[in-house]
Amino acid sequence: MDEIDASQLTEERPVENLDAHLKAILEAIVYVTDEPLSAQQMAAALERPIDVVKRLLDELVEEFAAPGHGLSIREIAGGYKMATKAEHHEAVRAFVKKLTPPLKLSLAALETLAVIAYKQPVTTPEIMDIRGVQGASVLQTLLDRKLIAEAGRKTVVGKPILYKTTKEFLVQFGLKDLSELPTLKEFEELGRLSVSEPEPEPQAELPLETPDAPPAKNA
Amino acid sequence: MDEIDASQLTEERPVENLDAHLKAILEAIVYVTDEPLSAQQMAAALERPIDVVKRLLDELVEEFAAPGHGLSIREIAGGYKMATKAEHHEAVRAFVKKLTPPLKLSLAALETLAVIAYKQPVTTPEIMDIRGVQGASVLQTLLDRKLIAEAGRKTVVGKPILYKTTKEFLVQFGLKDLSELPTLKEFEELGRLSVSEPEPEPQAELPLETPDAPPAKNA
Amino acid sequence: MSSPLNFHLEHYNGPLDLLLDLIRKQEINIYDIPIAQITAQYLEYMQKALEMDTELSAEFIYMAATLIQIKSKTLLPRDPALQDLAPEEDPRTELVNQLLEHERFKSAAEMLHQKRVVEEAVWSNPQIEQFRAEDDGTPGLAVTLHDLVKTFQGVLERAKNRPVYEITNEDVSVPDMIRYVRAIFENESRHGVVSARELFERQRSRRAMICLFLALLELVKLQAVGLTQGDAFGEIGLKRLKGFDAAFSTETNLAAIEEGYQ
Repeated sequence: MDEIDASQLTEERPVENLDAHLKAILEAIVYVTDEPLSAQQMAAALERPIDVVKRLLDELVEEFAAPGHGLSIREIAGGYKMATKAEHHEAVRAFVKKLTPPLKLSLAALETLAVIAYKQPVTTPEIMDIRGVQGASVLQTLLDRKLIAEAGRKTVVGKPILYKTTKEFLVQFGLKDLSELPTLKEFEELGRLSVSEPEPEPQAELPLETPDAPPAKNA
Repeated sequence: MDEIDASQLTEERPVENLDAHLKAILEAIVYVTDEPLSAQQMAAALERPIDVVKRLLDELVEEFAAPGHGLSIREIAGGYKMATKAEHHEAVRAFVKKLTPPLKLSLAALETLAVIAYKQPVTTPEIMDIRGVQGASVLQTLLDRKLIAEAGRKTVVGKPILYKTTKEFLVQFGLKDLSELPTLKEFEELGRLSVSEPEPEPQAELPLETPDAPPAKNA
Repeated sequence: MSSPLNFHLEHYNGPLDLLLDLIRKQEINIYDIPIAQITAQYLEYMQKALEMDTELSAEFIYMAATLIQIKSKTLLPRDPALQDLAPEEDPRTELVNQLLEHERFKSAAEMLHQKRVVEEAVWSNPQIEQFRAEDDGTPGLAVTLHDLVKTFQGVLERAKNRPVYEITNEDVSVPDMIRYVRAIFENESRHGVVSARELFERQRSRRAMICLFLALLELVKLQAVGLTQGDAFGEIGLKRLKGFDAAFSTETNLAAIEEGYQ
């Protein structure tokens, strides 16, 4: 192809290290971009000759094609994109499935769980009262995840079901027992102490690296 | 090239091909996953011997470390994680679309974090003692950013909450584990050196914040 | 006399920081601090801070007291006989240890800072979403214990600020509900959009809901409140309009409405 000819013409001996450096950068760029980028786009942005960029990209494509690699760089839509090789998709998918995802809760579920944790045992109407929101659907989610359990019935009209947190709840939040729950007072103290030490506005550089920042004034 | 099936490889360097296949899968997994996974986790999920998995991962780490690669596989927070190499940051930055906002921490927050990292598990009064400052507001910031977490209560009067650093802390600071932190003694030696050499050279500006303080009222 | 102080006072994260700066700037041997000199400089700093109207926290004052105490101890002559029996500890020792400890953590903080610099030059582009099965997509937040407390505190805060209308089932009227909506816009959501659904959900009786509905119609008619809808079939929101204040300027409007529903 033309590009190869062109690159051969301009080739010089000590280029090898430079090439390795540029190739590394190209690999990193193909990795970070989600949309396929063309050789032209990369060459222009890096201010390097298109033919060199093209040749190095093709080298990368070839290198990753080797069976020892699970990744590949493919030419798609006129650009280059990194992806896992199709032959390993099944293995990767099976692997991802086995990963236990961290405990994730919607805000509504978290609010309900928080109310139960601190007010237990507590009934649905009481929870709704505190949250100021109707709707008991999240209770089912929490029950399904075994974070809460029923704790008998309250002896008031209607005998509503009481809820409490479970052992699984303690495990998920790394608590030995419920007494380890931070109290609201402790939580508020964290905020109140802040009066003497306000969080700064973001911006400006640190005086860390300039220990002598502004010069001392003469008295 | 034909895919290699383990059952077909009765003799003639079967291990090598099997290894290449497993290594490819490991590369794909490290590429895909968003948080560092340990060799144990991968070995268990893939149902392969831990020592083989570990060896292949180490090979991958080494291979990507070569200057021709712009990617690296790093050991962070007890696991493996793929990322671009820091040395190419200038070239790569322009191509990163979804730039994650930098983790902005004030000097006070960094100091508090340092105290917790070295003294964990540690209570608020202990932290304030070392810093010589009343005020725990930065604790809330650190908790919000999930860099620290509660670690039970200390069995002393008042049962104060203990704090520890999290896995997120290791990830955010690129640490393999806590033992990778320099010892406090090493800092002491640094401090002693600074008596004779008081001016460490100034560093580049950083997107970190100023210490918690309003600007001077009178210059 | 030339002051070694950095008069960007706020640079100091507490008295230990200030003392360390004094010691390091003047290249003083930390194990042999000239306590009289340092105390004088420290007090000079406090004086300047007061002149500049900078608020000094209690720990600065406490440290001043500590310094003066150490200074007076060093000035007091010691009983030589007693000294032989029980050699007195250098009164500066505790402070020096505290300063050294503080300095170590300052260095540690700087080390952490440097590590962040490296991490901010590194990017990761995980593709796990492509491999997650559609069914196990559990949207939500990965939560910690801290999130739990914070959330509970938020719920209580919200409950505290919620206008409480103890409306007994039979008494509630349309004007009651108009006053209720007015209170919400005056307290809870001055400029924001209030979810109509949530408002209805707060009602505890059928009658209250009907009255709320009629009240909203009246308010829309008076152009006190407008209805919004983000997209087709989306949530209906309530918004305060320009006519809001005018509509409530007199009680006559309410009285008229009340009459209408008698």
